[in-house]
Amino acid sequence: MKEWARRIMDEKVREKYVNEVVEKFGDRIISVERNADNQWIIEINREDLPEVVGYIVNHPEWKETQLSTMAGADERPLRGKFSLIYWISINGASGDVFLGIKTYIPEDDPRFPAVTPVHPGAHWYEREVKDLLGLIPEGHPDPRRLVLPDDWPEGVYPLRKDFHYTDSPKREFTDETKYPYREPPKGTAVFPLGPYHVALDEPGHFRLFVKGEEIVDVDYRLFYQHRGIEKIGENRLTYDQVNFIAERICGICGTAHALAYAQAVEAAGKIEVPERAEYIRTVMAEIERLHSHMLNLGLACHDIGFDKGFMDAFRIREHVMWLAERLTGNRKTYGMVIIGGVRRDFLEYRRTMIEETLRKLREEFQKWVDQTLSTRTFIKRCEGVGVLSYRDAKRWSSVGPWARGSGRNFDARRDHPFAAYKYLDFKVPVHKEGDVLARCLVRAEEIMESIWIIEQALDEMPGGDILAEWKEIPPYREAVGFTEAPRGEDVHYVMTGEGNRLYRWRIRASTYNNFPSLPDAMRGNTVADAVLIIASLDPCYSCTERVQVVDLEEKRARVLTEKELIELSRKVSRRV
Amino acid sequence: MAVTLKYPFVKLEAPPEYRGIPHIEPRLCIGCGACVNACPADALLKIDDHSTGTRKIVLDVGRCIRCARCDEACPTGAIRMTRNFEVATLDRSDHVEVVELRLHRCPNCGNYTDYTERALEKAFQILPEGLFDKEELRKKAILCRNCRRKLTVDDTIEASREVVG
Amino acid sequence: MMEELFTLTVILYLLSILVVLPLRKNYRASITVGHVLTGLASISLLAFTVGSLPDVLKGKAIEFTYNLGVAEIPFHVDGLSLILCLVLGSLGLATSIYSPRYMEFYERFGRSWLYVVLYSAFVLSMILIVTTSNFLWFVFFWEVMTFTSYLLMIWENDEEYVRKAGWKYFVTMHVASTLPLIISLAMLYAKTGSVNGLDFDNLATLHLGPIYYVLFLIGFGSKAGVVPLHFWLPDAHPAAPSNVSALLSGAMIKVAVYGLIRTTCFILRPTEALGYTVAILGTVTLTVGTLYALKQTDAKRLLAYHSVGQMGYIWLGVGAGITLIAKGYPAFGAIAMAAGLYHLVNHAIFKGLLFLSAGSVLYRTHTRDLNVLGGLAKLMPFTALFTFIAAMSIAGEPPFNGFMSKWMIYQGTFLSGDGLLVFCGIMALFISAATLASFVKFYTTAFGGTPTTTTEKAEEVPSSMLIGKGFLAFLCLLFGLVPSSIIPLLLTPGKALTGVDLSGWISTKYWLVTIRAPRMPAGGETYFNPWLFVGVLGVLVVAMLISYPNRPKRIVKVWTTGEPVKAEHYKLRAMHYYGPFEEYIHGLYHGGDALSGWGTYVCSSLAGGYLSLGRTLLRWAEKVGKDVLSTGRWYEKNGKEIYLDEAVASPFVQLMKGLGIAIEEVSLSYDLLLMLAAATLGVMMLILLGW
Amino acid sequence: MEAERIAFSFISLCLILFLPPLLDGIGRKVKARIQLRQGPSILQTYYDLTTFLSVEPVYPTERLAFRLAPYIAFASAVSAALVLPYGRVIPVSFTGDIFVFLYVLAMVSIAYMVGGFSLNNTYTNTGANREMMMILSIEPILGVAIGTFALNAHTLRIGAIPFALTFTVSVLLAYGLLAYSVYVEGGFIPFDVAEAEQEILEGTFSEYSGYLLGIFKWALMIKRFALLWLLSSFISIPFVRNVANGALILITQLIVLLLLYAGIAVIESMNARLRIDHVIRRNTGVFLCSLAVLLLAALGW
Repeated sequence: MKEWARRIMDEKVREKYVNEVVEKFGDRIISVERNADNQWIIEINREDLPEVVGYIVNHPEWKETQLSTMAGADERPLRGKFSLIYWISINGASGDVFLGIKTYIPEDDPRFPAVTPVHPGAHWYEREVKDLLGLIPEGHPDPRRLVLPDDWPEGVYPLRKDFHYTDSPKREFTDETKYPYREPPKGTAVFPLGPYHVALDEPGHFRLFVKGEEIVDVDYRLFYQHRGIEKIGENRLTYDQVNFIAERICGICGTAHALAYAQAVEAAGKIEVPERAEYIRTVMAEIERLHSHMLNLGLACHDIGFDKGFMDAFRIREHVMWLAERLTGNRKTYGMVIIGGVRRDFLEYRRTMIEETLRKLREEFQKWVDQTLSTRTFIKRCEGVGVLSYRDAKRWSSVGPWARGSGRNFDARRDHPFAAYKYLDFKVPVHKEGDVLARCLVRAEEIMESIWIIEQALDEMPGGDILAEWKEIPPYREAVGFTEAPRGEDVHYVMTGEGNRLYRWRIRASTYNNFPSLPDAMRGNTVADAVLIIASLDPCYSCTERVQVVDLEEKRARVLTEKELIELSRKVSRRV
Repeated sequence: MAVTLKYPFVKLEAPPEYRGIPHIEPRLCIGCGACVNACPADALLKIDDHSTGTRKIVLDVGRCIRCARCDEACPTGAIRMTRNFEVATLDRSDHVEVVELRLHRCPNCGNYTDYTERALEKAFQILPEGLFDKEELRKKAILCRNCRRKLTVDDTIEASREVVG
Repeated sequence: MMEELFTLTVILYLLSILVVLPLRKNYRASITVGHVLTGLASISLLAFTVGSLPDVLKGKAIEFTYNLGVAEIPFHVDGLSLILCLVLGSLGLATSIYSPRYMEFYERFGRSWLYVVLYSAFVLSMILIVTTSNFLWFVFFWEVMTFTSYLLMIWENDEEYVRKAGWKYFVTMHVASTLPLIISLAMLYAKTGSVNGLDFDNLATLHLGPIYYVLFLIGFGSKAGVVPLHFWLPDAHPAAPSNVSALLSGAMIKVAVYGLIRTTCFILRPTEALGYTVAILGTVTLTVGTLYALKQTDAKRLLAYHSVGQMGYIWLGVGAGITLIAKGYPAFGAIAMAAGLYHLVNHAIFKGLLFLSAGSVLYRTHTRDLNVLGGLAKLMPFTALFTFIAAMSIAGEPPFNGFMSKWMIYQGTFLSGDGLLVFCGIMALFISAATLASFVKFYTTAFGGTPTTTTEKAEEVPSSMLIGKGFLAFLCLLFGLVPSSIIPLLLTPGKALTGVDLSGWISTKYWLVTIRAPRMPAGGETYFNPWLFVGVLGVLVVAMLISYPNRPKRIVKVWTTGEPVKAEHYKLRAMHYYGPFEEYIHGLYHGGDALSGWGTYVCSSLAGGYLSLGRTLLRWAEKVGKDVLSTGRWYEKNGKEIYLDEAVASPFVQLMKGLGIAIEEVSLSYDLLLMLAAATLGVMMLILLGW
Repeated sequence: MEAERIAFSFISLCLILFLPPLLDGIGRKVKARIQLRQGPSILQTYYDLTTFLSVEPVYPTERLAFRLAPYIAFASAVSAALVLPYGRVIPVSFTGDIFVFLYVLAMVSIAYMVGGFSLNNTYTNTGANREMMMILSIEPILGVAIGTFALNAHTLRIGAIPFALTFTVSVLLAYGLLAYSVYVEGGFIPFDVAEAEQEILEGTFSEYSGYLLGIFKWALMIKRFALLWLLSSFISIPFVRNVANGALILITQLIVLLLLYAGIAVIESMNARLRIDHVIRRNTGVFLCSLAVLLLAALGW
């Protein structure tokens, strides 16, 4: 293990953090339990939530600390209570710790004090809990519906255990059920962006309130494509099967999600993964980063009409796709990662293949960067556009290149070394400007780093087994798994259950933490830049919008509002 | 020079590692249903009909996610990932493959068992030599569970008689 | 023969004044009767214009004198005067048809008869200004025009901003316009020593110093709203009732141009310096005025700023003409000057039309704010059509009249072979794009899109108002499509000045206009044929329409990219049009603001002094008599002692009497101002006659 | 003579109507090649156009301004192109004056704007708004170019200027200005802000469909053609001004035109779209510099 990794993963360092929290809130802490190597769960009363979470997240010394994920669970079958757990990660090369602040909420009084006022980063989490579990965050600034479709009836909470995953409540789409968008500020016009818009690769609605071309304020509506993955994962898939749906949460960061899930289960089930498997996982993750970043850079060019850059980026990206295909048998959904290891080994000839491709990649990409950065019009469009201040990035707990472009210096690969990263050396590029150009540069530099990481991994890759046998996973153990997806940290929270099934599975894609900060980045820019800014966030809608049981067919039915089609699609969804 | 191709007019070869759509080789399939259990997407179904004594293994490529779990699970290598990726069609039924096998019938009571004849044969094939008395085993194994139990009980009674008598 | 027609006009106007006095109690009746008479007067004026065309085109002028017994008013009607008569006739006719229904909008103010009196006096004074050939009378009528226009302007005197605007106008006019004229008048009077000596042809024989150029430039420039003396105009013109605004913007400021040409070219000699000054002033004016107009969201204020801008075009044309004449290209100079006058006529027509349209909108929706207007094209189709014609004309799109004049101005500047003038031309070209921008905004915000909550109840205006506008719209097309109908008349002043024969330089068949410039290579003549153009365009449009018939079977909602958006939120507000551009040139606006800020500062400080003067005058006036009525009498009584020229005084006193009655009627809110006005008049006459 | 006139007029009409899609196709092909793509067939634009023209439009409003805009745009584009010299012939000479040409051409933009503003739709409005600002910012530069020509050739007649020009520094610079303003007016990348697809869904076009859209796009192509034909005539005629044979002149004009399109395609693919405020800033800068050109011309250099 490398020196830097040893320093971060040092027991004493970790203890320090936990102890400080315990000392600060002494008797108000009900229990402290270490549920995994780097994860502690601290149980408190719901009244103390804002204070405790706020204290840790806004701690003056722990600079890059942030709210990683938050999961609500319906634990009534177990304890007759709902539970909430806020997972906070300590970042910034200071120590590898995840703190889970857990609290229970009685069934008869499903309310809790909102954390959002002290830390906006909790904004979406708490709205989502309200939608899916009916737990009311009190004092939340924006209690509008977030996840459920507009015509979903009140009082039906899909993630409660008494809601079967095939249920589909009666819904009709009327004017009353329209989404309560904010009224435009005085003297502004509305510039709706999406859900059907050429420059948005996936549906999402951004309501720009504009003065002429200038964006004054932004309102948004997402979650057009909920696929009920969590519900399905909890109800009808086995641990192993979940891996494959996890991989399909997102079209781009498949490995990241599969890996996060696998690591979560491994942490919960205390499964040791063979070292070679860890290396292979690392290589896969980096390959994914390569093609994802190139895709994003290409799209950025496309959105400002610079098609040469767009086409070249995709041409170069094709090498990576081809590589992925040769290594795993598929361009995107690799089917590589599985609980306990990986499914395919790297044989020698593939190894040389990788090395050749990387060589080509490096020089061609370097050419691309030079060409693009020497295009004055490109720079003109990107420089000083869509600035996200460090403060905002921190406020909203933003992650990934989006946050690193604004000077936030953290990266799950370095701060919570998973897979084989602890054995490797790499830099984490950070830019302070916070504009689109900064993000592009971060991505470009990360591509170079990834190439370097893969090369190291190939050199140092040990021999041996690639899959660990595992028999039984003890029920009702909680853990989070985390990876640095191309777009930032992916966190999967699992609570194991009986009968080879999960009890609760909470997916947090990186975009989920980035989206809420988008309005801050957009304000004051012009309509022309809106699309570019969205692209520079590199949004992954489908990752973000996985929750709740609504089939795509059904969504379409809602839009068309045709009864029979709804009926038909209900049948379809039953068949699933 | 252009790197793109005039695709539909030029043939594209997928690499050897490619996971295309799966295909069941009916001659090899023994209808054990291991693939059906492994499939995360319910692309494979096992449909038994005890009245006619048939078992259908149904593969719907339309639901397949190309994870190749079936490939790993199959004991006889009957189901394999091909390198074919062009699945576009006007008729969904083109996506469905059905393998129909006969269920084993108990020579004694005449009921159908819940495993196929081929599965039985396979079981005999992979049996290591010289462990058991083949004939004896075969006599027993071809019976259905109930008959086998009955036979065992009868034999015991027979034996005890001999002991008593 | 022609004199009679002219006299008839005058009489009809005076008649309208007298007729309404007995009808003073009945609002509608009085206005209708009054305007019937003014309408007839305008018709007879037009008849006079048309009738005297043949002689004038031959270069002859119509001369006649009114002997009022107490005094003689000499008249001299040449081409220049006739152009203005045409303008006044047609505009007067349009407004006379338009006003009766429109004035219902102001019924709450009453005083209908006073309105008619002022209206007639106003128009009549302008007619007399452009026809009289005596400088004394010229100045006298000038002051009457200023005065009556002021009273009309502050018609809505219960509005604070109206009173302010009126005050600004009044003070500025007297300080910057009347004063220079009075001074020059005084100096000329001192030179000649007799009223008859002030006849134009007599003055033309004198050798007058450059000081007169300056005085006239200031005097007429401020009236014409030329930068930097324009600051009063955008406040003043919108304040008046729309039909009056039409006259103010359409006619009154043109009279200033008339004055400029008449004095500087006919009395004085056209010089290069003068020409450049006028041209550059024009360029500055058209730039500043129009770029300011670009920012406006108040319909009438926008139009007023454009009046400033378009005056710039006229001055540019005239200035180029003067320059070229002075530089020794008489023929081409005449053409350039004709271009300026052409734009004068056109601007009078389409700006009048635009103000009448703005009035119609105001009449139906009770607002002038373009931000809240919308979708009127559906509800007021004819108004929309006429407005569109006017907008395209002022934006200078072929085949409307505005294009023809602008085109000729471009010829006059670009082909002048003079770098400076070419630069002016370039600015003119640029600004005509700005004009287009501003009127695309004006039209689309008011008439485009779907009706808003403000406009949904609006309906088409009464037919009489439509006829008034239709007449002007027709003229827009006529002068655009048949340039030959007006160009010969426009060329006469230039001819009269230079006395060259223009054949071969400019030729106008019925519709074809061909222009030749000095040093032009063979086969380089520029020409334009509106009819052929319209023909080609029409044929193509019709052909396409036939091959692709265009009739909506079903109307779908506009595309909101999938999520519902309310219609009123889904439109660009008028204030946000061209945001980036205005943002970019805001430095220029900054300068302009500073300029007009300075202007208003000077104006207000003057106003302060003026006010105190007024107070003293008022006290003094009260001492001698309760109101202006007695002030008038006072003049009569003491006339002899101060050698007051009866001839001058009597019409003046008539007016005073009228005002006396007026003051009784007019609410107290501004009778101080009235008093001041009257008093100033008095003082001026005293100064002038004490000489 | 008359026969030649008619022949040339006919040819030029065909060129005006049917050449632009081909030129567009060539542009697309060149771009594709630069991006190492196969790219569409050179005739692709024809296919697109025919598809558009064969489809019944969907109307978002029955407003006349909206419905007639495409026809006006088309008609004015064609009639503007008709006053340009083809060989030694001007097909329909309702004017010889370059200003009239520009104003008639501007009517295409006006149709575009009126069409866009006649709706309650911020996309079309923004498109129209940008189009207007483009015109505002480019007009002065065009003015300087023309002014320089006028000072040099003492005429404004399109047919006569190239023949009468004496080549001085200022004239050569004026050529640059003309080319620049033609490029901007044509709305090529990076100046395609008014029809920016990814930003505002092609502005005004976002509400047009079927053959209305087809006619509009066609009109726009013809507008570009007219602009570039003006440029190519200005470039080519001075070289062949002494050639009597009209056909030869026409061919030179065509060749220059093709070269221009190819060159433009190259510039286009090397640039990202500018923002409207960038465009205004850049154009103003160019204008201020161009005043120097005017000065030179005034001094007779």
